[in-house]
Amino acid sequence: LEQMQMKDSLSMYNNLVERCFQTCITSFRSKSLDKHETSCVEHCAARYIKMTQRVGLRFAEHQALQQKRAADAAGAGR
Amino acid sequence: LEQMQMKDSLSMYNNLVERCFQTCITSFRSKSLDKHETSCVEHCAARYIKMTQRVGLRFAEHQALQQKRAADAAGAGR
Amino acid sequence: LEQMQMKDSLSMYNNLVERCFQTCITSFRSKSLDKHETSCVEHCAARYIKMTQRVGLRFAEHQALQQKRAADAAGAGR
Amino acid sequence: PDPLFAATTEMEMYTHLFNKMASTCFEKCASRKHKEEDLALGEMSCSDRCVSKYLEAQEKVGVVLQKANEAQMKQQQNFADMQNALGG
Amino acid sequence: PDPLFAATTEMEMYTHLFNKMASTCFEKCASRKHKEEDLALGEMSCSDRCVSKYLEAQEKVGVVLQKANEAQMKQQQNFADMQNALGG
Amino acid sequence: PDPLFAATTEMEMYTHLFNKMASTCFEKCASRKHKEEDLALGEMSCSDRCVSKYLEAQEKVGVVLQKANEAQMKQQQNFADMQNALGG
Repeated sequence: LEQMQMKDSLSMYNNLVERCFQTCITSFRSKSLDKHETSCVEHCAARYIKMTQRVGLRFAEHQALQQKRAADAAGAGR
Repeated sequence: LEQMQMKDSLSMYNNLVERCFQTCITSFRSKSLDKHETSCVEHCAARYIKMTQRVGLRFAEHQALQQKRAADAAGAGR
Repeated sequence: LEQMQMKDSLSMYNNLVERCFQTCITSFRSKSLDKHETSCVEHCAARYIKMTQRVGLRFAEHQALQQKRAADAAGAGR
Repeated sequence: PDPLFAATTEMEMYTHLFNKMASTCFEKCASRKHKEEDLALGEMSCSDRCVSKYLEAQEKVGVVLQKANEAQMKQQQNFADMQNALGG
Repeated sequence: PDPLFAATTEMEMYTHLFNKMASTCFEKCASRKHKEEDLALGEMSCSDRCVSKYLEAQEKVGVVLQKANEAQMKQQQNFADMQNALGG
Repeated sequence: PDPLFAATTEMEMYTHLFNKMASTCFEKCASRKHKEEDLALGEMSCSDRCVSKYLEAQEKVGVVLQKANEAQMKQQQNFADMQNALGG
Protein backbone atom coordinates (compact mmCIF):
# COMPACT_ATOMS: atom_id res chain seq x y z
CA LEU A 1 0.00 0.00 0.00
CA GLU A 2 2.77 2.39 1.00
CA GLN A 3 4.55 1.39 -2.19
CA MET A 4 1.49 2.24 -4.26
CA GLN A 5 1.24 5.68 -2.64
CA MET A 6 4.89 6.36 -3.38
CA LYS A 7 4.39 5.37 -7.01
CA ASP A 8 1.25 7.51 -7.22
CA SER A 9 2.91 10.60 -5.89
CA LEU A 10 5.88 10.22 -8.25
CA SER A 11 3.59 9.67 -11.22
CA MET A 12 1.54 12.72 -10.15
CA TYR A 13 4.78 14.72 -10.17
CA ASN A 14 5.62 13.67 -13.73
CA ASN A 15 2.08 14.33 -14.91
CA LEU A 16 2.07 17.80 -13.39
CA VAL A 17 5.34 18.67 -15.09
CA GLU A 18 4.09 17.40 -18.45
CA ARG A 19 0.71 19.11 -18.23
CA CYS A 20 1.98 22.47 -17.06
CA PHE A 21 4.87 22.46 -19.52
CA GLN A 22 2.47 21.71 -22.39
CA THR A 23 0.12 24.50 -21.31
CA CYS A 24 2.63 27.18 -20.43
CA ILE A 25 5.66 26.82 -22.70
CA THR A 26 5.20 27.53 -26.38
CA SER A 27 8.38 29.27 -27.45
CA PHE A 28 11.82 27.68 -27.72
CA ARG A 29 13.91 30.70 -28.58
CA SER A 30 15.67 30.82 -25.22
CA LYS A 31 16.93 28.05 -22.95
CA SER A 32 15.46 29.42 -19.72
CA LEU A 33 11.88 30.06 -18.64
CA ASP A 34 10.91 33.73 -18.73
CA LYS A 35 8.94 35.39 -15.89
CA HIS A 36 5.59 34.78 -17.54
CA GLU A 37 6.31 31.09 -18.17
CA THR A 38 7.59 30.57 -14.64
CA SER A 39 4.52 32.04 -12.99
CA CYS A 40 2.26 30.11 -15.39
CA VAL A 41 3.97 26.81 -14.50
CA GLU A 42 3.85 27.51 -10.76
CA HIS A 43 0.20 28.60 -10.78
CA CYS A 44 -0.74 25.69 -13.01
CA ALA A 45 0.81 23.21 -10.56
CA ALA A 46 -0.74 24.87 -7.50
CA ARG A 47 -4.17 25.01 -9.16
CA TYR A 48 -3.97 21.41 -10.30
CA ILE A 49 -3.14 20.25 -6.77
CA LYS A 50 -6.08 22.25 -5.39
CA MET A 51 -8.48 20.87 -7.95
CA THR A 52 -7.28 17.32 -7.32
CA GLN A 53 -7.98 17.78 -3.62
CA ARG A 54 -11.48 19.08 -4.34
CA VAL A 55 -12.19 16.26 -6.80
CA GLY A 56 -10.96 13.84 -4.12
CA LEU A 57 -13.46 15.20 -1.60
CA ARG A 58 -16.37 14.90 -4.05
CA PHE A 59 -15.27 11.39 -4.99
CA ALA A 60 -15.11 10.34 -1.33
CA GLU A 61 -18.59 11.80 -0.71
CA HIS A 62 -19.91 9.85 -3.68
CA GLN A 63 -18.37 6.59 -2.50
CA ALA A 64 -19.70 7.07 1.04
CA LEU A 65 -23.19 7.67 -0.40
CA GLN A 66 -22.94 4.55 -2.53
CA GLN A 67 -21.88 2.41 0.42
CA LYS A 68 -24.75 3.80 2.50
CA ARG A 69 -27.18 2.97 -0.31
CA ALA A 70 -25.79 -0.55 -0.62
CA ALA A 71 -26.09 -1.02 3.16
CA ASP A 72 -29.68 0.34 3.15
CA ALA A 73 -30.61 -1.96 0.26
CA ALA A 74 -29.12 -4.94 2.11
CA GLY A 75 -31.07 -3.90 5.27
CA ALA A 76 -34.35 -3.53 3.35
CA GLY A 77 -33.85 -6.90 1.70
CA ARG A 78 -33.72 -8.79 5.00
CA LEU B 1 -2.46 -14.89 -17.03
CA GLU B 2 -5.82 -14.61 -15.31
CA GLN B 3 -4.42 -11.67 -13.40
CA MET B 4 -3.39 -9.94 -16.61
CA GLN B 5 -6.88 -10.40 -18.07
CA MET B 6 -8.46 -8.92 -14.96
CA LYS B 7 -6.16 -5.91 -15.16
CA ASP B 8 -6.87 -5.51 -18.86
CA SER B 9 -10.62 -5.54 -18.46
CA LEU B 10 -10.47 -2.99 -15.63
CA SER B 11 -8.19 -0.74 -17.64
CA MET B 12 -10.53 -1.10 -20.65
CA TYR B 13 -13.37 0.04 -18.37
CA ASN B 14 -11.50 3.19 -17.32
CA ASN B 15 -10.47 3.95 -20.88
CA LEU B 16 -14.02 3.60 -22.15
CA VAL B 17 -15.30 5.98 -19.49
CA GLU B 18 -12.60 8.52 -20.27
CA ARG B 19 -13.01 8.33 -24.03
CA CYS B 20 -16.79 8.50 -24.09
CA PHE B 21 -16.91 11.24 -21.47
CA GLN B 22 -14.44 13.32 -23.49
CA THR B 23 -16.43 12.81 -26.68
CA CYS B 24 -19.96 13.23 -25.34
CA ILE B 25 -19.88 15.71 -22.45
CA THR B 26 -19.07 19.31 -23.27
CA SER B 27 -21.32 21.34 -21.01
CA PHE B 28 -21.01 21.62 -17.23
CA ARG B 29 -24.06 23.71 -16.44
CA SER B 30 -25.92 20.86 -14.75
CA LYS B 31 -24.71 18.08 -12.47
CA SER B 32 -26.52 15.24 -14.27
CA LEU B 33 -26.25 13.87 -17.78
CA ASP B 34 -29.10 14.96 -20.06
CA LYS B 35 -30.85 12.51 -22.42
CA HIS B 36 -28.61 13.34 -25.34
CA GLU B 37 -25.40 12.89 -23.32
CA THR B 38 -26.63 9.62 -21.82
CA SER B 39 -27.43 8.05 -25.18
CA CYS B 40 -24.15 9.35 -26.63
CA VAL B 41 -22.15 7.75 -23.77
CA GLU B 42 -24.03 4.44 -24.04
CA HIS B 43 -23.72 4.25 -27.83
CA CYS B 44 -20.08 5.27 -27.69
CA ALA B 45 -19.31 2.43 -25.25
CA ALA B 46 -21.29 -0.16 -27.21
CA ARG B 47 -19.69 0.91 -30.49
CA TYR B 48 -16.21 0.90 -29.00
CA ILE B 49 -16.69 -2.64 -27.70
CA LYS B 50 -17.91 -3.78 -31.12
CA MET B 51 -15.00 -2.17 -32.91
CA THR B 52 -12.53 -3.68 -30.45
CA GLN B 53 -13.96 -7.12 -31.18
CA ARG B 54 -13.66 -6.58 -34.92
CA VAL B 55 -10.12 -5.28 -34.61
CA GLY B 56 -9.35 -8.34 -32.48
CA LEU B 57 -10.56 -10.67 -35.25
CA ARG B 58 -8.44 -8.92 -37.88
CA PHE B 59 -5.43 -8.95 -35.57
CA ALA B 60 -5.83 -12.69 -34.93
CA GLU B 61 -6.13 -13.37 -38.69
CA HIS B 62 -2.95 -11.39 -39.25
CA GLN B 63 -1.03 -13.28 -36.57
CA ALA B 64 -2.23 -16.65 -37.89
CA LEU B 65 -1.07 -15.67 -41.37
CA GLN B 66 2.32 -14.61 -40.05
CA GLN B 67 2.78 -17.89 -38.17
CA LYS B 68 1.82 -19.83 -41.26
CA ARG B 69 4.36 -17.86 -43.31
CA ALA B 70 7.05 -18.48 -40.70
CA ALA B 71 6.24 -22.21 -40.70
CA ASP B 72 6.28 -22.34 -44.53
CA ALA B 73 9.59 -20.53 -44.60
CA ALA B 74 11.03 -22.98 -42.05
CA GLY B 75 9.68 -25.89 -44.15
CA ALA B 76 11.19 -24.52 -47.37
CA GLY B 77 14.51 -24.03 -45.63
CA ARG B 78 14.90 -27.72 -44.71
CA LEU C 1 17.28 -3.87 -14.24
CA GLU C 2 17.64 -5.89 -17.41
CA GLN C 3 13.90 -6.56 -17.16
CA MET C 4 13.17 -2.84 -16.95
CA GLN C 5 15.28 -2.16 -20.03
CA MET C 6 13.45 -4.85 -21.98
CA LYS C 7 10.09 -3.36 -20.97
CA ASP C 8 11.28 0.11 -21.89
CA SER C 9 12.45 -0.86 -25.33
CA LEU C 10 9.20 -2.69 -26.08
CA SER C 11 7.14 0.24 -24.87
CA MET C 12 9.29 2.59 -26.98
CA TYR C 13 8.47 0.37 -29.97
CA ASN C 14 4.73 0.65 -29.39
CA ASN C 15 4.95 4.38 -28.81
CA LEU C 16 6.91 4.91 -32.01
CA VAL C 17 4.34 2.96 -34.01
CA GLU C 18 1.46 4.89 -32.49
CA ARG C 19 3.07 8.31 -32.89
CA CYS C 20 4.25 7.82 -36.46
CA PHE C 21 0.98 6.20 -37.53
CA GLN C 22 -0.98 9.13 -36.08
CA THR C 23 1.26 11.66 -37.83
CA CYS C 24 1.63 9.99 -41.20
CA ILE C 25 -1.56 8.07 -41.99
CA THR C 26 -4.70 10.07 -42.59
CA SER C 27 -6.52 8.23 -45.37
CA PHE C 28 -8.16 4.83 -45.07
CA ARG C 29 -9.20 4.27 -48.67
CA SER C 30 -6.68 1.52 -49.28
CA LYS C 31 -5.44 -1.30 -47.05
CA SER C 32 -1.73 -0.79 -47.72
CA LEU C 33 0.60 2.11 -47.06
CA ASP C 34 1.40 4.15 -50.17
CA LYS C 35 4.97 5.31 -50.94
CA HIS C 36 4.49 8.66 -49.27
CA GLU C 37 3.08 7.13 -46.07
CA THR C 38 5.84 4.52 -45.93
CA SER C 39 8.63 7.04 -46.19
CA CYS C 40 6.89 9.32 -43.68
CA VAL C 41 6.61 6.46 -41.16
CA GLU C 42 10.23 5.38 -41.66
CA HIS C 43 11.62 8.91 -41.41
CA CYS C 44 9.43 9.68 -38.42
CA ALA C 45 10.78 6.62 -36.57
CA ALA C 46 14.42 7.35 -37.49
CA ARG C 47 14.07 11.00 -36.51
CA TYR C 48 12.38 10.14 -33.22
CA ILE C 49 15.19 7.74 -32.31
CA LYS C 50 17.79 10.40 -33.13
CA MET C 51 16.02 13.03 -31.09
CA THR C 52 15.64 10.64 -28.15
CA GLN C 53 19.39 10.02 -28.21
CA ARG C 54 20.11 13.74 -28.27
CA VAL C 55 17.64 14.42 -25.45
CA GLY C 56 19.33 11.59 -23.51
CA LEU C 57 22.74 13.25 -23.86
CA ARG C 58 21.40 16.60 -22.65
CA PHE C 59 19.60 14.90 -19.75
CA ALA C 60 22.78 13.08 -18.71
CA GLU C 61 24.77 16.34 -18.86
CA HIS C 62 22.17 18.00 -16.66
CA GLN C 63 22.24 15.20 -14.09
CA ALA C 64 26.05 15.19 -13.99
CA LEU C 65 26.00 18.95 -13.38
CA GLN C 66 23.46 18.57 -10.59
CA GLN C 67 25.52 15.88 -8.88
CA LYS C 68 28.63 18.04 -9.13
CA ARG C 69 26.73 20.95 -7.58
CA ALA C 70 25.44 18.74 -4.77
CA ALA C 71 28.98 17.44 -4.11
CA ASP C 72 30.41 20.99 -4.15
CA ALA C 73 27.69 22.17 -1.75
CA ALA C 74 28.45 19.25 0.58
CA GLY C 75 32.16 20.08 0.37
CA ALA C 76 31.55 23.79 1.12
CA GLY C 77 29.33 22.90 4.07
CA ARG C 78 32.03 20.94 5.88
CA PRO D 1 -7.76 -16.14 -7.83
CA ASP D 2 -5.66 -14.46 -5.18
CA PRO D 3 -7.86 -12.17 -3.03
CA LEU D 4 -5.00 -9.81 -2.21
CA PHE D 5 -4.25 -9.39 -5.89
CA ALA D 6 -7.92 -8.70 -6.62
CA ALA D 7 -8.08 -6.05 -3.88
CA THR D 8 -4.88 -4.37 -5.08
CA THR D 9 -6.08 -4.37 -8.67
CA GLU D 10 -9.43 -2.87 -7.69
CA MET D 11 -7.70 -0.16 -5.72
CA GLU D 12 -5.38 0.54 -8.64
CA MET D 13 -8.44 0.84 -10.86
CA TYR D 14 -10.05 3.39 -8.55
CA THR D 15 -6.80 5.34 -8.30
CA HIS D 16 -6.56 5.33 -12.07
CA LEU D 17 -10.20 6.40 -12.45
CA PHE D 18 -9.65 9.17 -9.94
CA ASN D 19 -6.53 10.42 -11.71
CA LYS D 20 -8.25 10.50 -15.08
CA MET D 21 -11.27 12.25 -13.62
CA ALA D 22 -9.13 14.88 -11.91
CA SER D 23 -7.13 15.41 -15.09
CA THR D 24 -10.19 15.65 -17.35
CA CYS D 25 -12.11 17.97 -15.02
CA PHE D 26 -9.05 20.21 -14.73
CA GLU D 27 -8.82 20.39 -18.52
CA LYS D 28 -12.53 21.09 -18.89
CA CYS D 29 -12.95 23.55 -16.02
CA ALA D 30 -9.70 25.37 -15.28
CA SER D 31 -8.76 28.34 -17.42
CA ARG D 32 -5.51 27.55 -19.20
CA LYS D 33 -4.06 31.01 -18.57
CA HIS D 34 -3.18 30.28 -14.94
CA LYS D 35 -3.01 33.96 -13.99
CA GLU D 36 -3.97 33.33 -10.36
CA GLU D 37 -2.59 30.89 -7.84
CA ASP D 38 -6.11 30.02 -6.66
CA LEU D 39 -9.11 28.52 -8.38
CA ALA D 40 -12.00 30.87 -9.14
CA LEU D 41 -15.45 30.05 -7.71
CA GLY D 42 -16.76 29.23 -11.19
CA GLU D 43 -13.90 26.80 -11.78
CA MET D 44 -14.66 25.02 -8.52
CA SER D 45 -18.38 24.63 -9.11
CA CYS D 46 -17.65 23.50 -12.69
CA SER D 47 -15.37 20.79 -11.31
CA ASP D 48 -18.04 19.64 -8.83
CA ARG D 49 -20.52 19.18 -11.69
CA CYS D 50 -17.80 17.56 -13.79
CA VAL D 51 -17.14 14.92 -11.09
CA SER D 52 -20.83 14.25 -10.75
CA LYS D 53 -21.25 13.77 -14.52
CA TYR D 54 -18.08 11.69 -14.75
CA LEU D 55 -19.28 9.25 -12.12
CA GLU D 56 -22.69 9.03 -13.77
CA ALA D 57 -21.00 8.28 -17.11
CA GLN D 58 -18.90 5.62 -15.36
CA GLU D 59 -22.10 3.92 -14.15
CA LYS D 60 -23.70 3.97 -17.61
CA VAL D 61 -20.57 2.54 -19.24
CA GLY D 62 -20.44 -0.16 -16.54
CA VAL D 63 -23.95 -1.31 -17.48
CA VAL D 64 -23.10 -1.44 -21.20
CA LEU D 65 -19.88 -3.36 -20.50
CA GLN D 66 -21.71 -5.83 -18.24
CA LYS D 67 -24.32 -6.48 -20.96
CA ALA D 68 -21.61 -7.02 -23.57
CA ASN D 69 -19.82 -9.49 -21.30
CA GLU D 70 -23.04 -11.41 -20.66
CA ALA D 71 -23.85 -11.53 -24.37
CA GLN D 72 -20.38 -12.88 -25.11
CA MET D 73 -20.60 -15.54 -22.42
CA LYS D 74 -24.02 -16.65 -23.65
CA GLN D 75 -22.63 -16.94 -27.18
CA GLN D 76 -19.75 -19.08 -25.95
CA GLN D 77 -22.21 -21.23 -23.96
CA ASN D 78 -24.40 -21.72 -27.04
CA PHE D 79 -21.37 -22.71 -29.04
CA ALA D 80 -20.29 -25.23 -26.38
CA ASP D 81 -23.84 -26.66 -26.18
CA MET D 82 -23.94 -27.07 -29.95
CA GLN D 83 -20.63 -28.87 -29.94
CA ASN D 84 -21.84 -31.18 -27.17
CA ALA D 85 -25.05 -31.93 -29.09
CA LEU D 86 -23.08 -32.73 -32.25
CA GLY D 87 -20.50 -34.78 -30.38
CA GLY D 88 -23.02 -36.65 -28.11
CA PRO E 1 17.00 -13.72 -18.40
CA ASP E 2 13.90 -15.35 -17.01
CA PRO E 3 11.93 -16.98 -19.89
CA LEU E 4 8.58 -16.60 -18.10
CA PHE E 5 9.26 -12.90 -17.65
CA ALA E 6 10.16 -12.56 -21.33
CA ALA E 7 6.96 -14.30 -22.40
CA THR E 8 4.82 -12.17 -20.09
CA THR E 9 6.49 -9.00 -21.30
CA GLU E 10 5.99 -9.95 -24.93
CA MET E 11 2.33 -10.68 -24.28
CA GLU E 12 1.94 -7.38 -22.49
CA MET E 13 3.50 -5.69 -25.48
CA TYR E 14 1.02 -7.30 -27.87
CA THR E 15 -1.87 -6.41 -25.58
CA HIS E 16 -0.63 -2.86 -25.47
CA LEU E 17 -0.20 -2.72 -29.24
CA PHE E 18 -3.69 -4.13 -29.70
CA ASN E 19 -5.24 -1.60 -27.31
CA LYS E 20 -3.53 1.32 -29.04
CA MET E 21 -4.55 0.03 -32.45
CA ALA E 22 -8.18 -0.41 -31.39
CA SER E 23 -8.22 3.03 -29.83
CA THR E 24 -6.60 4.75 -32.81
CA CYS E 25 -8.76 3.01 -35.40
CA PHE E 26 -11.87 3.89 -33.39
CA GLU E 27 -10.80 7.55 -33.36
CA LYS E 28 -10.00 7.54 -37.06
CA CYS E 29 -13.01 5.54 -38.31
CA ALA E 30 -15.97 5.91 -35.95
CA SER E 31 -18.15 8.99 -36.25
CA ARG E 32 -17.95 10.92 -33.00
CA LYS E 33 -21.68 11.64 -32.91
CA HIS E 34 -22.61 8.15 -31.71
CA LYS E 35 -26.21 8.42 -32.91
CA GLU E 36 -26.58 4.67 -33.45
CA GLU E 37 -25.80 1.76 -31.18
CA ASP E 38 -24.23 -0.17 -34.07
CA LEU E 39 -21.33 0.50 -36.37
CA ALA E 40 -22.12 1.50 -39.95
CA LEU E 41 -20.73 -0.62 -42.79
CA GLY E 42 -18.38 2.20 -43.81
CA GLU E 43 -17.02 2.43 -40.28
CA MET E 44 -16.32 -1.31 -40.22
CA SER E 45 -14.49 -1.44 -43.54
CA CYS E 46 -12.52 1.67 -42.56
CA SER E 47 -11.42 -0.12 -39.38
CA ASP E 48 -10.35 -3.21 -41.37
CA ARG E 49 -8.11 -1.06 -43.56
CA CYS E 50 -6.91 0.83 -40.49
CA VAL E 51 -5.76 -2.43 -38.82
CA SER E 52 -4.02 -3.52 -41.99
CA LYS E 53 -2.16 -0.20 -42.29
CA TYR E 54 -1.35 -0.14 -38.58
CA LEU E 55 0.29 -3.56 -38.71
CA GLU E 56 2.23 -2.60 -41.84
CA ALA E 57 3.46 0.56 -40.08
CA GLN E 58 4.45 -1.58 -37.10
CA GLU E 59 6.62 -3.74 -39.38
CA LYS E 60 8.32 -0.74 -40.99
CA VAL E 61 9.05 0.82 -37.61
CA GLY E 62 10.43 -2.51 -36.39
CA VAL E 63 12.96 -2.55 -39.23
CA VAL E 64 14.07 1.03 -38.52
CA LEU E 65 14.41 0.28 -34.79
CA GLN E 66 16.41 -2.87 -35.51
CA LYS E 67 18.81 -0.95 -37.74
CA ALA E 68 19.24 1.76 -35.11
CA ASN E 69 20.00 -0.86 -32.45
CA GLU E 70 22.56 -2.55 -34.69
CA ALA E 71 24.23 0.77 -35.50
CA GLN E 72 24.46 1.58 -31.80
CA MET E 73 25.95 -1.82 -30.93
CA LYS E 74 28.50 -1.53 -33.71
CA GLN E 75 29.51 1.89 -32.42
CA GLN E 76 29.94 0.52 -28.90
CA GLN E 77 31.96 -2.38 -30.30
CA ASN E 78 34.23 -0.01 -32.21
CA PHE E 79 34.73 2.02 -29.07
CA ALA E 80 35.63 -1.10 -27.05
CA ASP E 81 38.03 -2.27 -29.80
CA MET E 82 39.71 1.11 -29.80
CA GLN E 83 40.13 1.05 -26.05
CA ASN E 84 41.62 -2.44 -26.23
CA ALA E 85 44.03 -1.37 -28.95
CA LEU E 86 45.15 1.64 -26.91
CA GLY E 87 45.37 -0.33 -23.67
CA GLY E 88 47.07 -3.44 -25.18
CA PRO F 1 10.15 0.85 3.27
CA ASP F 2 12.16 -1.47 1.06
CA PRO F 3 15.27 0.39 -0.22
CA LEU F 4 15.45 -1.69 -3.40
CA PHE F 5 11.83 -0.84 -4.17
CA ALA F 6 12.51 2.85 -3.54
CA ALA F 7 15.50 2.80 -5.90
CA THR F 8 13.56 0.97 -8.62
CA THR F 9 10.64 3.37 -8.29
CA GLU F 10 12.90 6.38 -8.49
CA MET F 11 14.56 4.99 -11.58
CA GLU F 12 11.17 4.28 -13.13
CA MET F 13 10.22 7.86 -12.40
CA TYR F 14 13.30 9.19 -14.17
CA THR F 15 12.71 6.87 -17.12
CA HIS F 16 9.14 8.07 -17.29
CA LEU F 17 10.19 11.72 -17.06
CA PHE F 18 12.76 11.17 -19.77
CA ASN F 19 10.25 9.48 -22.09
CA LYS F 20 7.72 12.28 -21.64
CA MET F 21 10.37 14.91 -22.20
CA ALA F 22 11.63 13.22 -25.37
CA SER F 23 8.09 12.83 -26.65
CA THR F 24 7.08 16.42 -25.86
CA CYS F 25 10.25 17.96 -27.30
CA PHE F 26 9.82 15.86 -30.47
CA GLU F 27 6.25 17.15 -30.82
CA LYS F 28 7.29 20.74 -30.20
CA CYS F 29 10.48 20.80 -32.28
CA ALA F 30 10.34 18.24 -35.11
CA SER F 31 8.51 19.16 -38.27
CA ARG F 32 5.61 16.75 -38.70
CA LYS F 33 6.24 16.31 -42.42
CA HIS F 34 9.19 13.95 -41.94
CA LYS F 35 10.60 14.60 -45.41
CA GLU F 36 14.19 13.89 -44.37
CA GLU F 37 15.68 10.97 -42.50
CA ASP F 38 17.83 13.31 -40.42
CA LEU F 39 17.03 16.13 -38.04
CA ALA F 40 17.68 19.66 -39.27
CA LEU F 41 20.04 21.88 -37.27
CA GLY F 42 17.14 24.07 -36.17
CA GLU F 43 15.24 21.03 -34.89
CA MET F 44 18.25 19.93 -32.85
CA SER F 45 18.90 23.28 -31.21
CA CYS F 46 15.18 23.66 -30.52
CA SER F 47 15.25 20.28 -28.73
CA ASP F 48 18.28 21.33 -26.64
CA ARG F 49 16.42 24.42 -25.45
CA CYS F 50 13.28 22.34 -24.93
CA VAL F 51 15.14 19.92 -22.60
CA SER F 52 16.61 22.82 -20.68
CA LYS F 53 13.19 24.42 -20.20
CA TYR F 54 11.57 21.10 -19.35
CA LEU F 55 14.04 20.40 -16.56
CA GLU F 56 13.63 23.94 -15.22
CA ALA F 57 9.84 23.47 -15.21
CA GLN F 58 10.32 20.18 -13.38
CA GLU F 59 12.27 21.96 -10.64
CA LYS F 60 9.63 24.68 -10.25
CA VAL F 61 6.83 22.11 -10.05
CA GLY F 62 8.85 20.14 -7.48
CA VAL F 63 9.01 23.19 -5.21
CA VAL F 64 5.25 23.81 -5.49
CA LEU F 65 4.50 20.14 -4.78
CA GLN F 66 6.82 20.15 -1.76
CA LYS F 67 5.09 23.23 -0.34
CA ALA F 68 1.66 21.66 -0.87
CA ASN F 69 2.77 18.49 0.92
CA GLU F 70 4.14 20.46 3.84
CA ALA F 71 0.95 22.53 4.10
CA GLN F 72 -1.12 19.35 4.14
CA MET F 73 1.03 17.73 6.83
CA LYS F 74 0.86 20.85 8.98
CA GLN F 75 -2.92 20.87 8.64
CA GLN F 76 -3.11 17.22 9.70
CA GLN F 77 -0.80 17.98 12.63
CA ASN F 78 -2.99 20.90 13.72
CA PHE F 79 -6.03 18.68 13.50
CA ALA F 80 -4.35 15.96 15.61
CA ASP F 81 -3.21 18.57 18.18
CA MET F 82 -6.74 19.93 18.42
CA GLN F 83 -8.15 16.48 18.97
CA ASN F 84 -5.56 15.80 21.67
CA ALA F 85 -6.39 19.12 23.37
CA LEU F 86 -10.11 18.36 23.32
CA GLY F 87 -9.63 14.76 24.40
CA GLY F 88 -6.99 15.51 27.12
